[in-house]
Amino acid sequence: MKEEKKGFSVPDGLFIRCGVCKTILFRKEFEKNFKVCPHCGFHYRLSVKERIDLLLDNNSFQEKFTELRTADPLSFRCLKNYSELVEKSEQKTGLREAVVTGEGKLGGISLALAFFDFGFIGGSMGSVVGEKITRLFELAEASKKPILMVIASGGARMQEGMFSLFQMAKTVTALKKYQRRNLPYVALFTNPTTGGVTASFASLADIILAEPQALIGFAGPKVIEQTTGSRLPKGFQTAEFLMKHGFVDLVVPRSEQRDTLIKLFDYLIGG
Amino acid sequence: MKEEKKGFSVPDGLFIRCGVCKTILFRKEFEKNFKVCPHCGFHYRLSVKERIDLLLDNNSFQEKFTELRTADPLSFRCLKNYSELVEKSEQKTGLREAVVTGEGKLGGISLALAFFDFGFIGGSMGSVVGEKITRLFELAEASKKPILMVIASGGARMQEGMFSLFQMAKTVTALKKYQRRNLPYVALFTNPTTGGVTASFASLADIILAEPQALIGFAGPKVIEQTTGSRLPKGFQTAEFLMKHGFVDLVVPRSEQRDTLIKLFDYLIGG
Amino acid sequence: MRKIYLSFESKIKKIEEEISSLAGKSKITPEDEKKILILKNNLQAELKKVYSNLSPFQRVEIARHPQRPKTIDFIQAIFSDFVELHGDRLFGDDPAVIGGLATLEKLKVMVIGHLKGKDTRENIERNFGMPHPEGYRKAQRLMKLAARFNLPLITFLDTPGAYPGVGAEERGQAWAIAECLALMSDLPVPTISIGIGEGGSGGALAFSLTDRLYLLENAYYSVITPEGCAVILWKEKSKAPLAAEALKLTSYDLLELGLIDGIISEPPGGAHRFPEPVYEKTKEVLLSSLNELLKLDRETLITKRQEKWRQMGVFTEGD
Amino acid sequence: MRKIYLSFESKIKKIEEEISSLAGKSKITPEDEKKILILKNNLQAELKKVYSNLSPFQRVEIARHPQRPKTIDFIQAIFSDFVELHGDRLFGDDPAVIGGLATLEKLKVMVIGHLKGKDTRENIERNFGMPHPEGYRKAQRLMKLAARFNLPLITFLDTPGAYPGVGAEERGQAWAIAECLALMSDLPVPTISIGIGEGGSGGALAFSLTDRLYLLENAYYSVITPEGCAVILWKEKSKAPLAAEALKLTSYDLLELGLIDGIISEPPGGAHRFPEPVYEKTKEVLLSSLNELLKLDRETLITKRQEKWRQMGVFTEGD
Ligand SMILES: [Zn+2]
Ligand SMILES: [Zn+2]
Repeated sequence: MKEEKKGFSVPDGLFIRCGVCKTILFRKEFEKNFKVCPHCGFHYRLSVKERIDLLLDNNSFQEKFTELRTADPLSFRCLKNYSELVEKSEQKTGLREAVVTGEGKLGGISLALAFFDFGFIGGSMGSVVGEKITRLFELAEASKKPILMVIASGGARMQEGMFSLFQMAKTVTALKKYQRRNLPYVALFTNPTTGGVTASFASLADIILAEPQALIGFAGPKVIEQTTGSRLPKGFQTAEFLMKHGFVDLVVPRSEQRDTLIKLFDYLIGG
Repeated sequence: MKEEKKGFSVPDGLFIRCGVCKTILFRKEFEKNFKVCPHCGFHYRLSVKERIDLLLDNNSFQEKFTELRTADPLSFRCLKNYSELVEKSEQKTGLREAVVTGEGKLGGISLALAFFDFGFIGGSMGSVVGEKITRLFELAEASKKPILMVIASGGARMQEGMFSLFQMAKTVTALKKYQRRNLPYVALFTNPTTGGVTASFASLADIILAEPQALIGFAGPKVIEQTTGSRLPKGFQTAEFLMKHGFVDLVVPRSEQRDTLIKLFDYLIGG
Repeated sequence: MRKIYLSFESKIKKIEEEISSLAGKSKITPEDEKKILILKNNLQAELKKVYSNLSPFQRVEIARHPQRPKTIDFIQAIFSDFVELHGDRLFGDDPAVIGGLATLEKLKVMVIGHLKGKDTRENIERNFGMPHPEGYRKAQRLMKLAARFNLPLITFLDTPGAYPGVGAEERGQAWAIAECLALMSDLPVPTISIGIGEGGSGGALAFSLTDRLYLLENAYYSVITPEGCAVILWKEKSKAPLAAEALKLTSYDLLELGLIDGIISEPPGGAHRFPEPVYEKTKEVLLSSLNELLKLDRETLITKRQEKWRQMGVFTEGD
Repeated sequence: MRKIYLSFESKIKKIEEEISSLAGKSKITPEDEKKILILKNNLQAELKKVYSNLSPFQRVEIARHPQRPKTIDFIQAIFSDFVELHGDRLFGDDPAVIGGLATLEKLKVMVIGHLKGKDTRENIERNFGMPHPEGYRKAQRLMKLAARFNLPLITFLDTPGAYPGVGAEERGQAWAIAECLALMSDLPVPTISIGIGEGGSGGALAFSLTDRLYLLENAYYSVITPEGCAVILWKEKSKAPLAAEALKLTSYDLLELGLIDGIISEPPGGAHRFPEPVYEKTKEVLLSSLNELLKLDRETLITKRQEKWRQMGVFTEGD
């Protein structure tokens, strides 16, 4: 998102300027507000750590499957080698892969959890992401835990070729086994949620919430514009658009996400 | 259909004139051709007897549930009383209700069968039609027979009020029990198939065939024109239109219906 | 909001206007107070008189009253913690159908209903409560969620009918309704419908293949609109009152015919004038029905529902 | 139909044209016959030479060859009594996906595949084999029928990808694909996919979560088109051959990586030049696979499929 980049164009000062509405904001206030512009409501990107702070009960999160490491099964070569890219992403995000999985509590309810970080190679799904999501479904199935996933992904990870594409099949297979137990799975789509992750386990959640204005879709808007040769309608592929078209249950601003999720899980496990 | 009425405007001569393409036809040839205009392909209405002759193995049909008789549960009064209307329809069609149900064979395959006659109060579904369809589902479920229904109906029968509407719920309930056994049910939609019959057991068939140009829909075209205040697109609600929109598997002319049905049932019971 | 009066409420209108003109005076004399008291008594008597002698078509008019409480009002009055869920995951989110998770006392349930608007603007947005196929498919999705998560299903009926339009036909209105029926016929949770206003044919039926079906006293439920029936049978829309009579579409007729399970009574003056007691009674009915239904095991529940609908219809047997 | 030659087939083109010019003469001398024989030998040698040294991108070009046999050709050549079934019962009948009942020797099966056109007109009608959501939903309906009536499922993959368009997004392309995957993961019948041409990412994957996945020798299967990959990584579409190399998208690469179950070989010259032997081999593969799979009971079948897909992926474990 162009706007977002602009929003972070004064990265170290006391103030920042919202890239969307151009309002000058106190950095502290902005961060206390979970990076939502208090003026225009634009939801800026959060790190996994910020997500956990926003949503979960204090200190309840325990990461799992940290032992999984990315390999380079195709020995993928382009301008930059895949292994270098992974290394750089690790340094940038402080994470080891594009998804952090684990267990934690939300309003006292024990959940299996996945948080994507778009900063790690576009939140893309390669073998490790697929394996982590699969293990999470298996863990949740075995321990009868509801699942919450916070999605942010550009799709399958090119650099692992067909291994990445097949993670879609693998994760859905695990999901289907999980869902047979009638255990609830809620997904929160954040900006952006597109490609192979959307076209597999993410969109099969029982309830789909989305952040305001988040980009959601299968194909990215650029690809669509190039293919169809026409400009996209206004608001196309936003969370609000997706809700209107029947694919999102609710668009929930950050300030209400925790409460809404607690309510939802309460319904889905208490029936 | 206006055209059809025109087609029968020379009812007793050696020749008739096709109301659609205006061609003069030998009556005998027209009837040998199962009332399909050899020139324009328009499918004129068939009686139940003609349908049976067209589709089933010779002399294989045995009617069932003939003991059911229409009551007049609302003592429905308008210009013409309901019971008089039923009597007149009986005389006109030689049938006792708008649907004839029974058992028979098609290419040697034993089937449970229902044939609607639009000439009997517009093929409408009142208590007797609902009961017959329900019993047919039950008979087919008990004897593990596939089902074929040839539909022609304007919908629920007004003169039995909510009893008629609730036949939709009743027949679907029976159908659902039948379908749980994974027994096949094929429907052939003929002109017209609309209203409550379409919105219940008819459209839940595993495979839906339709006759060329047959009118198929929920609401009738007049109602839609009146409600929306705009003219309907060309070809709207024809079998071909429905197929294009995903609701009909195949449009099959009369000359191919028997063969297609034999093939279909062969697949659905032989797998 | 200005009160809207029906054709047969002219005397009621007069009394109510007299009361408000007196009560609205800057200085109310004891004389005025006395008058108001008398007028209020008159009003009560008149409401009782009119509302205990309603013709079927008058009930239809009440069922259609623009100020009659809507599904959303029932949801807000009866339930807590409503979480609306949107969309059919196929094509759209039909504003003519509302659905979501709700709590009835301590019971967690799924609620689905037709939703009319409260004014013209809202009605246009909500298509006057006439669903498109995506409304029925949203309902199906919520029904499946209810089944998966063991939530009883409560539906509110209030629609002139499924929308008869080009898009609705193109997207399979008949199929959408039929699939609702198929799903409800063996949904493994208790299911209850409440007809609160208009019960327009297949469009209402799609939500009412349930264990229990109740109608508010002045709700109607009919295979066809009285107007549509009048045009077909008498060739005149103005014969709608005759048609309403013939169709036996009032709650009393339907109860007598064994087609519904009970009537939720309205105070004289109707639910649009006095909604609170109606909400209360509806809530009682829901709670007591759910109480009964929750005692049944899943299989018995479904079998009983299927038997209930199996026996619908009147005919004679034997030559 | 005039033969279309690929960029690396110029020498082949020359020989073939010489042959046909000689063979087309009104009077063919013994001298001509001798020449033709020699040319035919040269052609064989040249085909073998070119087709045994194909680069990954050249295989992509073959997979996209306009005259390569399409799903419909495989259906007509391999099966009998095909009955096409149309529609998703929701929105439309996508011409980019074909499906129906078919007979393989004596086995009754359900067949589904992407369908490209044979010429520009057909390709426009069939959207170049790029499905909209309704194509995937039609497939889902047919898969459910296959499950209900115990018909093994055979899918043919041949798509540049799911269509990236406004309508496709509005109607939930991602959801349609995901639901195909969910359905196939535990479909209670044997399932086999054959990649016959292009295997374009998620659009192809939607039909290939099966018990057995084979690729024709010159089919490809890739997470992204080489062109798309080139633009992202090298900022130049012309680097597609490099991307094709890096992506490991050929049948040989995929077999070596353990991602597919086998290769159906094509004669030198490719399936577009010699389709018959390819049909034959495909039929053999289908029959022998089905034979194996039909021996398994339903539960084992599903478990094995789930295990197969469970182990996809390469990573290291432990710090
Ligand atoms: Zn702002
Ligand atoms: Zn003609």
